[in-house]
Amino acid sequence: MKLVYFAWVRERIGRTDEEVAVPDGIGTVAELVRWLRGRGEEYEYAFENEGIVRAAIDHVHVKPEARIAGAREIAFFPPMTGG
Amino acid sequence: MKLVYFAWVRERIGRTDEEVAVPDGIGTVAELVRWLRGRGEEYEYAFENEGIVRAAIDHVHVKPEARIAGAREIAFFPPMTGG
Amino acid sequence: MAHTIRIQAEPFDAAAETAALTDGRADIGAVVAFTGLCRDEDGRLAALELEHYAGMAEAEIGRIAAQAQTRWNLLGLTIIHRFGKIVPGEGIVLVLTASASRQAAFEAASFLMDYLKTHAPFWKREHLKDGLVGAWVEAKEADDRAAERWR
Amino acid sequence: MAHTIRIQAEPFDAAAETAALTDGRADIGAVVAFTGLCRDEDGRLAALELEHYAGMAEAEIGRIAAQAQTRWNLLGLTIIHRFGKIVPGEGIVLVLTASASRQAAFEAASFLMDYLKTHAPFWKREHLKDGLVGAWVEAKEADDRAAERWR
Repeated sequence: MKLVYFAWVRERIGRTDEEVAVPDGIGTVAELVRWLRGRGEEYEYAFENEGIVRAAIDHVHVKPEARIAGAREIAFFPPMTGG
Repeated sequence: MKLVYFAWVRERIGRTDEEVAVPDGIGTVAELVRWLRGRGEEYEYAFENEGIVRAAIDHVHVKPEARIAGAREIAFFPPMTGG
Repeated sequence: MAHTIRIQAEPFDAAAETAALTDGRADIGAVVAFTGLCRDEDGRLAALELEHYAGMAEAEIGRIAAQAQTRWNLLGLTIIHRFGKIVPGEGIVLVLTASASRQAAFEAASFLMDYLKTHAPFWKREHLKDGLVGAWVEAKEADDRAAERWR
Repeated sequence: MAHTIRIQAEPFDAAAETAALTDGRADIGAVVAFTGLCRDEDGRLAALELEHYAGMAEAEIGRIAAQAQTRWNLLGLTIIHRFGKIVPGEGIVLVLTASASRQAAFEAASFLMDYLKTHAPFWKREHLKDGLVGAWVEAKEADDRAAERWR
Protein backbone atom coordinates (compact mmCIF):
# COMPACT_ATOMS: atom_id res chain seq x y z
CA MET A 1 0.00 0.00 0.00
CA LYS A 2 1.31 3.43 -0.93
CA LEU A 3 1.22 6.24 1.62
CA VAL A 4 1.69 9.89 0.56
CA TYR A 5 2.22 12.93 2.78
CA PHE A 6 1.75 16.66 2.23
CA ALA A 7 2.74 20.01 3.75
CA TRP A 8 3.84 19.82 7.41
CA VAL A 9 2.82 16.17 7.68
CA ARG A 10 5.36 15.47 4.90
CA GLU A 11 7.97 17.64 6.62
CA ARG A 12 7.53 16.01 10.01
CA ILE A 13 7.70 12.47 8.62
CA GLY A 14 10.59 13.49 6.38
CA ARG A 15 9.39 11.87 3.17
CA THR A 16 6.85 12.48 0.42
CA ASP A 17 5.69 8.87 0.09
CA GLU A 18 6.47 5.27 0.95
CA GLU A 19 5.31 1.72 0.35
CA VAL A 20 4.23 -0.06 3.52
CA ALA A 21 3.15 -3.60 4.24
CA VAL A 22 0.25 -3.07 6.62
CA PRO A 23 -0.13 -5.97 9.09
CA ASP A 24 -3.35 -7.95 9.31
CA GLY A 25 -5.80 -6.52 11.81
CA ILE A 26 -5.39 -2.90 10.69
CA GLY A 27 -8.85 -2.26 9.28
CA THR A 28 -9.47 1.50 9.35
CA VAL A 29 -7.65 4.78 8.74
CA ALA A 30 -7.62 5.42 12.51
CA GLU A 31 -5.98 2.02 13.10
CA LEU A 32 -3.45 2.74 10.37
CA VAL A 33 -2.55 6.05 12.06
CA ARG A 34 -2.12 4.27 15.42
CA TRP A 35 0.18 1.72 13.77
CA LEU A 36 2.19 4.47 12.01
CA ARG A 37 2.68 6.34 15.31
CA GLY A 38 4.39 3.25 16.69
CA ARG A 39 6.93 3.26 13.85
CA GLY A 40 9.06 6.16 15.14
CA GLU A 41 9.08 9.62 16.66
CA GLU A 42 8.75 11.36 13.26
CA TYR A 43 5.34 9.65 12.84
CA GLU A 44 4.48 10.34 16.48
CA TYR A 45 5.25 14.04 15.83
CA ALA A 46 3.23 14.20 12.56
CA PHE A 47 0.12 12.66 14.14
CA GLU A 48 0.53 14.12 17.66
CA ASN A 49 -2.74 16.04 17.70
CA GLU A 50 -5.58 13.56 17.24
CA GLY A 51 -8.09 14.67 14.66
CA ILE A 52 -5.99 17.37 13.00
CA VAL A 53 -4.42 15.36 10.18
CA ARG A 54 -6.84 14.58 7.33
CA ALA A 55 -6.83 11.48 5.14
CA ALA A 56 -7.82 10.56 1.61
CA ILE A 57 -8.12 7.09 0.10
CA ASP A 58 -7.50 6.96 -3.64
CA HIS A 59 -8.07 10.75 -3.99
CA VAL A 60 -11.29 10.88 -1.94
CA HIS A 61 -11.54 12.54 1.50
CA VAL A 62 -12.36 9.95 4.19
CA LYS A 63 -13.08 9.90 7.91
CA PRO A 64 -10.90 8.05 10.45
CA GLU A 65 -13.39 5.17 10.58
CA ALA A 66 -13.11 4.53 6.81
CA ARG A 67 -12.00 0.98 5.86
CA ILE A 68 -8.64 0.76 4.11
CA ALA A 69 -9.12 -2.64 2.46
CA GLY A 70 -8.49 -2.40 -1.29
CA ALA A 71 -6.89 1.06 -1.09
CA ARG A 72 -4.08 1.72 -3.55
CA GLU A 73 -2.97 5.09 -2.13
CA ILE A 74 -3.68 6.64 1.24
CA ALA A 75 -2.76 10.31 1.77
CA PHE A 76 -2.27 12.22 5.01
CA PHE A 77 -2.23 16.01 5.13
CA PRO A 78 -3.14 19.08 7.25
CA PRO A 79 -6.46 20.90 6.79
CA MET A 80 -6.53 22.41 3.31
CA THR A 81 -5.69 26.08 2.75
CA GLY A 82 -6.35 26.50 -0.97
CA GLY A 83 -8.50 29.03 -2.75
CA MET B 1 -41.75 73.49 -11.27
CA LYS B 2 -40.34 71.09 -13.84
CA LEU B 3 -41.90 67.67 -14.29
CA VAL B 4 -40.09 64.89 -16.17
CA TYR B 5 -41.44 61.54 -17.33
CA PHE B 6 -39.80 58.27 -18.30
CA ALA B 7 -40.57 55.00 -20.11
CA TRP B 8 -44.28 54.20 -20.42
CA VAL B 9 -45.27 57.11 -18.19
CA ARG B 10 -43.58 59.39 -20.75
CA GLU B 11 -45.29 57.55 -23.63
CA ARG B 12 -48.74 57.74 -22.09
CA ILE B 13 -48.46 61.42 -21.25
CA GLY B 14 -46.89 62.11 -24.65
CA ARG B 15 -44.03 64.32 -23.52
CA THR B 16 -40.64 64.04 -21.85
CA ASP B 17 -41.00 67.06 -19.58
CA GLU B 18 -42.99 70.21 -18.91
CA GLU B 19 -43.05 73.27 -16.71
CA VAL B 20 -46.17 73.48 -14.54
CA ALA B 21 -47.50 76.10 -12.17
CA VAL B 22 -48.76 74.02 -9.30
CA PRO B 23 -51.69 75.65 -7.51
CA ASP B 24 -51.52 76.48 -3.82
CA GLY B 25 -52.81 73.68 -1.64
CA ILE B 26 -50.91 70.92 -3.47
CA GLY B 27 -48.52 69.89 -0.73
CA THR B 28 -47.42 66.33 -1.47
CA VAL B 29 -46.48 64.09 -4.38
CA ALA B 30 -49.79 62.22 -3.99
CA GLU B 31 -51.69 65.53 -4.23
CA LEU B 32 -49.65 66.51 -7.27
CA VAL B 33 -50.56 63.20 -8.96
CA ARG B 34 -54.25 63.76 -8.17
CA TRP B 35 -54.06 67.25 -9.68
CA LEU B 36 -52.23 65.95 -12.79
CA ARG B 37 -54.91 63.26 -13.32
CA GLY B 38 -57.45 66.03 -13.59
CA ARG B 39 -55.55 67.66 -16.43
CA GLY B 40 -56.54 65.23 -19.18
CA GLU B 41 -57.00 61.63 -20.16
CA GLU B 42 -53.30 61.14 -21.03
CA TYR B 43 -52.47 61.88 -17.37
CA GLU B 44 -55.40 59.77 -16.19
CA TYR B 45 -54.00 56.89 -18.29
CA ALA B 46 -50.41 57.32 -17.06
CA PHE B 47 -51.43 57.28 -13.39
CA GLU B 48 -54.38 54.88 -13.69
CA ASN B 49 -53.01 52.25 -11.35
CA GLU B 50 -52.48 53.83 -7.94
CA GLY B 51 -49.15 53.03 -6.41
CA ILE B 52 -47.44 51.76 -9.59
CA VAL B 53 -45.82 54.97 -10.80
CA ARG B 54 -42.75 56.01 -8.78
CA ALA B 55 -41.58 59.54 -8.09
CA ALA B 56 -38.30 61.32 -7.46
CA ILE B 57 -37.73 64.86 -6.23
CA ASP B 58 -34.48 66.43 -7.39
CA HIS B 59 -33.00 63.00 -8.24
CA VAL B 60 -33.99 61.30 -4.98
CA HIS B 61 -36.66 58.56 -4.74
CA VAL B 62 -39.59 59.72 -2.61
CA LYS B 63 -42.86 58.29 -1.29
CA PRO B 64 -46.31 59.67 -2.23
CA GLU B 65 -46.51 61.52 1.08
CA ALA B 66 -43.28 63.47 0.40
CA ARG B 67 -43.64 67.30 0.46
CA ILE B 68 -42.99 69.01 -2.85
CA ALA B 69 -42.25 72.50 -1.49
CA GLY B 70 -38.91 73.76 -2.82
CA ALA B 71 -38.61 71.05 -5.46
CA ARG B 72 -36.94 72.05 -8.71
CA GLU B 73 -37.62 68.84 -10.65
CA ILE B 74 -40.13 66.08 -9.98
CA ALA B 75 -39.88 62.88 -12.01
CA PHE B 76 -42.48 60.17 -12.58
CA PHE B 77 -41.58 56.73 -13.91
CA PRO B 78 -42.46 53.02 -13.78
CA PRO B 79 -40.65 50.62 -11.43
CA MET B 80 -37.01 50.44 -12.50
CA THR B 81 -35.72 47.58 -14.63
CA GLY B 82 -32.01 48.31 -14.78
CA GLY B 83 -29.08 46.09 -13.98
CA MET C 1 -11.80 54.72 -0.90
CA ALA C 2 -12.27 56.03 -4.41
CA HIS C 3 -14.93 54.44 -6.54
CA THR C 4 -15.59 54.61 -10.27
CA ILE C 5 -19.15 55.10 -11.51
CA ARG C 6 -19.92 55.54 -15.17
CA ILE C 7 -23.17 55.73 -17.14
CA GLN C 8 -22.35 55.28 -20.79
CA ALA C 9 -23.69 54.15 -24.17
CA GLU C 10 -20.42 52.45 -25.17
CA PRO C 11 -19.53 48.85 -24.35
CA PHE C 12 -17.23 48.33 -21.38
CA ASP C 13 -14.05 46.29 -21.03
CA ALA C 14 -14.23 44.25 -17.82
CA ALA C 15 -10.56 43.27 -18.02
CA ALA C 16 -9.35 46.87 -18.36
CA GLU C 17 -11.63 47.98 -15.50
CA THR C 18 -10.34 45.18 -13.29
CA ALA C 19 -6.74 46.09 -14.10
CA ALA C 20 -7.46 49.74 -13.23
CA LEU C 21 -8.79 48.59 -9.86
CA THR C 22 -6.03 46.14 -8.94
CA ASP C 23 -2.79 46.98 -10.78
CA GLY C 24 0.11 47.92 -8.56
CA ARG C 25 -1.70 46.86 -5.38
CA ALA C 26 -0.84 43.99 -3.07
CA ASP C 27 -3.49 44.48 -0.38
CA ILE C 28 -6.43 43.06 -2.35
CA GLY C 29 -7.25 39.41 -1.65
CA ALA C 30 -10.48 39.05 -3.60
CA VAL C 31 -12.09 40.61 -6.65
CA VAL C 32 -15.63 39.83 -7.75
CA ALA C 33 -16.63 40.93 -11.24
CA PHE C 34 -20.31 40.71 -12.10
CA THR C 35 -21.36 41.21 -15.70
CA GLY C 36 -25.03 41.42 -16.66
CA LEU C 37 -25.55 40.49 -20.30
CA CYS C 38 -28.32 40.98 -22.83
CA ARG C 39 -29.96 37.62 -23.64
CA ASP C 40 -31.73 36.91 -26.93
CA GLU C 41 -34.74 35.28 -25.18
CA ASP C 42 -34.61 32.11 -27.28
CA GLY C 43 -33.90 34.07 -30.45
CA ARG C 44 -36.91 36.37 -30.09
CA LEU C 45 -34.94 39.50 -29.19
CA ALA C 46 -33.02 41.77 -31.58
CA ALA C 47 -31.96 44.27 -28.91
CA LEU C 48 -32.77 45.81 -25.56
CA GLU C 49 -33.17 49.57 -25.43
CA LEU C 50 -32.33 51.11 -22.09
CA GLU C 51 -33.82 54.47 -21.23
CA HIS C 52 -32.35 56.23 -18.22
CA TYR C 53 -32.81 59.34 -16.12
CA ALA C 54 -29.54 61.22 -16.69
CA GLY C 55 -28.37 62.97 -13.56
CA MET C 56 -30.43 60.86 -11.21
CA ALA C 57 -28.80 57.64 -12.48
CA GLU C 58 -25.36 58.89 -11.42
CA ALA C 59 -26.68 60.28 -8.13
CA GLU C 60 -28.63 57.14 -7.19
CA ILE C 61 -25.81 54.74 -8.10
CA GLY C 62 -23.47 56.97 -6.07
CA ARG C 63 -25.77 56.57 -3.05
CA ILE C 64 -25.96 52.80 -3.54
CA ALA C 65 -22.15 52.64 -3.81
CA ALA C 66 -21.78 54.72 -0.64
CA GLN C 67 -24.08 52.30 1.21
CA ALA C 68 -21.96 49.35 0.07
CA GLN C 69 -18.81 51.08 1.28
CA THR C 70 -20.41 51.66 4.69
CA ARG C 71 -21.49 48.03 5.04
CA TRP C 72 -18.40 46.23 3.73
CA ASN C 73 -14.70 46.83 3.98
CA LEU C 74 -13.99 47.46 0.31
CA LEU C 75 -10.64 48.33 -1.25
CA GLY C 76 -12.11 49.15 -4.66
CA LEU C 77 -15.48 49.53 -6.34
CA THR C 78 -16.45 50.09 -9.98
CA ILE C 79 -19.97 50.32 -11.40
CA ILE C 80 -20.61 50.84 -15.11
CA HIS C 81 -24.19 50.88 -16.44
CA ARG C 82 -24.95 51.25 -20.11
CA PHE C 83 -27.93 52.91 -21.78
CA GLY C 84 -29.19 52.94 -25.37
CA LYS C 85 -29.49 49.90 -27.64
CA ILE C 86 -27.70 46.77 -26.56
CA VAL C 87 -27.68 43.60 -28.64
CA PRO C 88 -27.79 40.03 -27.30
CA GLY C 89 -24.43 38.87 -25.96
CA GLU C 90 -23.31 42.39 -25.02
CA GLY C 91 -22.78 43.56 -21.46
CA ILE C 92 -25.35 45.86 -19.84
CA VAL C 93 -23.87 46.35 -16.40
CA LEU C 94 -20.50 45.73 -14.75
CA VAL C 95 -19.94 45.66 -10.99
CA LEU C 96 -16.46 45.15 -9.58
CA THR C 97 -15.76 44.81 -5.87
CA ALA C 98 -12.30 44.39 -4.33
CA SER C 99 -11.63 43.50 -0.71
CA ALA C 100 -9.15 41.75 1.55
CA SER C 101 -11.69 38.93 2.00
CA ARG C 102 -13.89 37.02 -0.41
CA GLN C 103 -17.04 37.27 1.72
CA ALA C 104 -17.06 41.09 1.59
CA ALA C 105 -16.41 41.15 -2.16
CA PHE C 106 -19.20 38.61 -2.87
CA GLU C 107 -21.77 40.20 -0.59
CA ALA C 108 -21.10 43.76 -1.73
CA ALA C 109 -21.37 42.80 -5.42
CA SER C 110 -24.60 40.90 -4.80
CA PHE C 111 -26.04 43.81 -2.78
CA LEU C 112 -25.05 46.31 -5.48
CA MET C 113 -26.76 44.27 -8.21
CA ASP C 114 -29.95 43.84 -6.17
CA TYR C 115 -30.07 47.60 -5.58
CA LEU C 116 -29.20 48.56 -9.14
CA LYS C 117 -32.08 46.34 -10.36
CA THR C 118 -34.63 47.96 -8.11
CA HIS C 119 -33.35 51.52 -7.46
CA ALA C 120 -31.27 52.73 -10.41
CA PRO C 121 -33.48 54.73 -12.83
CA PHE C 122 -33.17 52.60 -15.97
CA TRP C 123 -35.99 51.08 -18.00
CA LYS C 124 -35.63 48.31 -20.54
CA ARG C 125 -37.68 47.92 -23.69
CA GLU C 126 -37.52 44.97 -26.05
CA HIS C 127 -36.87 45.30 -29.77
CA LEU C 128 -37.96 42.09 -31.46
CA LYS C 129 -36.38 40.21 -34.37
CA ASP C 130 -39.49 40.75 -36.51
CA GLY C 131 -38.83 44.52 -36.41
CA LEU C 132 -41.53 45.32 -33.85
CA VAL C 133 -40.84 47.37 -30.78
CA GLY C 134 -41.93 45.13 -27.96
CA ALA C 135 -43.11 45.84 -24.46
CA TRP C 136 -41.33 47.58 -21.64
CA VAL C 137 -39.76 44.92 -19.45
CA GLU C 138 -41.82 44.55 -16.28
CA ALA C 139 -40.20 44.87 -12.89
CA LYS C 140 -40.01 41.53 -11.09
CA GLU C 141 -41.30 41.01 -7.60
CA ALA C 142 -38.38 38.62 -7.09
CA ASP C 143 -36.01 41.56 -7.56
CA ASP C 144 -37.83 43.56 -4.89
CA ARG C 145 -37.58 40.61 -2.51
CA ALA C 146 -33.86 40.26 -3.33
CA ALA C 147 -33.30 43.92 -2.41
CA GLU C 148 -35.41 43.56 0.76
CA ARG C 149 -33.08 40.95 2.24
CA TRP C 150 -30.33 43.56 2.75
CA ARG C 151 -32.45 45.70 5.10
CA MET D 1 -22.91 21.47 -19.46
CA ALA D 2 -19.17 21.37 -20.10
CA HIS D 3 -16.93 22.80 -17.47
CA THR D 4 -13.25 23.77 -17.53
CA ILE D 5 -11.01 22.78 -14.63
CA ARG D 6 -7.30 23.44 -14.69
CA ILE D 7 -4.57 23.07 -12.08
CA GLN D 8 -1.52 24.94 -13.30
CA ALA D 9 1.66 26.77 -12.25
CA GLU D 10 1.21 29.53 -14.85
CA PRO D 11 -0.77 32.74 -14.29
CA PHE D 12 -4.29 32.80 -15.73
CA ASP D 13 -6.03 35.38 -17.90
CA ALA D 14 -9.49 36.05 -16.49
CA ALA D 15 -10.58 38.00 -19.58
CA ALA D 16 -9.59 35.22 -22.00
CA GLU D 17 -11.30 32.61 -19.80
CA THR D 18 -14.47 34.72 -19.63
CA ALA D 19 -14.45 35.16 -23.42
CA ALA D 20 -14.06 31.39 -23.86
CA LEU D 21 -17.13 30.90 -21.68
CA THR D 22 -19.39 33.53 -23.21
CA ASP D 23 -18.33 34.31 -26.81
CA GLY D 24 -20.91 33.49 -29.44
CA ARG D 25 -23.63 32.83 -26.86
CA ALA D 26 -26.79 34.85 -26.28
CA ASP D 27 -28.42 32.76 -23.54
CA ILE D 28 -26.19 33.90 -20.68
CA GLY D 29 -27.61 36.72 -18.54
CA ALA D 30 -25.04 36.84 -15.76
CA VAL D 31 -21.36 36.04 -15.33
CA VAL D 32 -19.61 36.15 -11.97
CA ALA D 33 -15.81 36.10 -12.03
CA PHE D 34 -14.08 35.59 -8.69
CA THR D 35 -10.33 36.11 -8.50
CA GLY D 36 -8.40 35.24 -5.34
CA LEU D 37 -5.16 37.19 -5.16
CA CYS D 38 -1.93 36.88 -3.20
CA ARG D 39 -1.65 39.72 -0.65
CA ASP D 40 1.67 41.01 0.67
CA GLU D 41 0.41 41.04 4.31
CA ASP D 42 1.46 44.65 4.93
CA GLY D 43 4.73 44.20 3.07
CA ARG D 44 5.83 41.17 5.11
CA LEU D 45 5.32 38.59 2.36
CA ALA D 46 7.64 37.91 -0.60
CA ALA D 47 5.57 35.04 -2.00
CA LEU D 48 3.13 32.26 -1.22
CA GLU D 49 4.15 28.73 -2.12
CA LEU D 50 1.25 26.42 -2.87
CA GLU D 51 1.78 22.69 -2.51
CA HIS D 52 -0.92 20.47 -3.96
CA TYR D 53 -1.87 16.82 -4.26
CA ALA D 54 -1.73 16.24 -8.02
CA GLY D 55 -4.44 13.89 -9.20
CA MET D 56 -6.63 14.41 -6.15
CA ALA D 57 -6.79 18.19 -6.76
CA GLU D 58 -8.35 17.65 -10.21
CA ALA D 59 -10.65 14.90 -8.89
CA GLU D 60 -11.85 16.86 -5.85
CA ILE D 61 -12.43 20.10 -7.78
CA GLY D 62 -14.34 18.03 -10.37
CA ARG D 63 -16.60 16.70 -7.61
CA ILE D 64 -17.14 20.22 -6.21
CA ALA D 65 -17.97 21.50 -9.72
CA ALA D 66 -20.43 18.64 -10.25
CA GLN D 67 -22.16 19.54 -6.96
CA ALA D 68 -22.51 23.16 -8.10
CA GLN D 69 -23.99 22.04 -11.41
CA THR D 70 -26.54 19.91 -9.55
CA ARG D 71 -27.57 22.75 -7.24
CA TRP D 72 -27.69 25.67 -9.69
CA ASN D 73 -28.75 26.07 -13.27
CA LEU D 74 -25.39 26.96 -14.77
CA LEU D 75 -24.63 27.64 -18.42
CA GLY D 76 -20.87 27.69 -17.92
CA LEU D 77 -18.30 27.00 -15.22
CA THR D 78 -14.53 27.50 -15.13
CA ILE D 79 -12.20 26.82 -12.21
CA ILE D 80 -8.47 27.46 -12.42
CA HIS D 81 -6.25 26.89 -9.36
CA ARG D 82 -2.53 27.62 -9.41
CA PHE D 83 0.26 25.91 -7.50
CA GLY D 84 3.92 26.78 -6.95
CA LYS D 85 5.28 30.20 -6.02
CA ILE D 86 2.91 33.13 -6.39
CA VAL D 87 3.97 36.71 -5.66
CA PRO D 88 1.78 39.42 -4.10
CA GLY D 89 -0.69 40.89 -6.59
CA GLU D 90 -0.90 37.73 -8.67
CA GLY D 91 -4.01 35.60 -8.96
CA ILE D 92 -4.16 32.26 -7.12
CA VAL D 93 -7.60 31.04 -8.08
CA LEU D 94 -10.22 31.95 -10.69
CA VAL D 95 -13.86 30.87 -10.56
CA LEU D 96 -16.25 31.80 -13.36
CA THR D 97 -19.94 31.00 -13.27
CA ALA D 98 -22.41 31.79 -16.04
CA SER D 99 -26.18 31.53 -15.73
CA ALA D 100 -29.41 32.98 -17.05
CA SER D 101 -29.91 34.67 -13.65
CA ARG D 102 -27.60 36.61 -11.36
CA GLN D 103 -28.62 34.79 -8.17
CA ALA D 104 -27.49 31.40 -9.51
CA ALA D 105 -24.19 32.82 -10.75
CA PHE D 106 -23.46 34.58 -7.43
CA GLU D 107 -24.44 31.67 -5.22
CA ALA D 108 -22.59 29.04 -7.26
CA ALA D 109 -19.38 31.12 -7.31
CA SER D 110 -19.60 31.73 -3.57
CA PHE D 111 -20.27 28.02 -2.90
CA LEU D 112 -17.36 26.98 -5.12
CA MET D 113 -14.94 29.28 -3.31
CA ASP D 114 -16.08 28.09 0.14
CA TYR D 115 -15.56 24.48 -0.95
CA LEU D 116 -12.25 25.09 -2.70
CA LYS D 117 -10.95 26.71 0.52
CA THR D 118 -11.88 23.76 2.70
CA HIS D 119 -11.87 20.70 0.41
CA ALA D 120 -9.38 21.20 -2.44
CA PRO D 121 -6.00 19.65 -1.49
CA PHE D 122 -3.76 22.73 -1.57
CA TRP D 123 -1.54 24.03 1.21
CA LYS D 124 -0.05 27.51 1.41
CA ARG D 125 3.31 28.36 2.91
CA GLU D 126 4.63 31.89 3.38
CA HIS D 127 7.98 33.06 2.04
CA LEU D 128 8.95 36.23 3.88
CA LYS D 129 10.69 39.34 2.58
CA ASP D 130 13.66 38.74 4.91
CA GLY D 131 14.43 35.51 3.02
CA LEU D 132 13.02 33.17 5.65
CA VAL D 133 10.55 30.45 4.83
CA GLY D 134 7.64 31.21 7.09
CA ALA D 135 4.95 29.02 8.54
CA TRP D 136 2.32 26.98 6.76
CA VAL D 137 -0.86 29.03 6.59
CA GLU D 138 -3.33 27.72 9.15
CA ALA D 139 -6.82 26.69 8.11
CA LYS D 140 -9.44 29.12 9.40
CA GLU D 141 -12.45 28.01 11.36
CA ALA D 142 -14.37 30.76 9.58
CA ASP D 143 -13.77 28.93 6.28
CA ASP D 144 -15.18 25.71 7.72
CA ARG D 145 -18.25 27.60 8.90
CA ALA D 146 -18.60 29.23 5.47
CA ALA D 147 -18.60 25.79 3.83
CA GLU D 148 -21.05 24.44 6.44
CA ARG D 149 -23.75 26.91 5.44
CA TRP D 150 -24.26 25.15 2.08
CA ARG D 151 -25.29 21.83 3.71
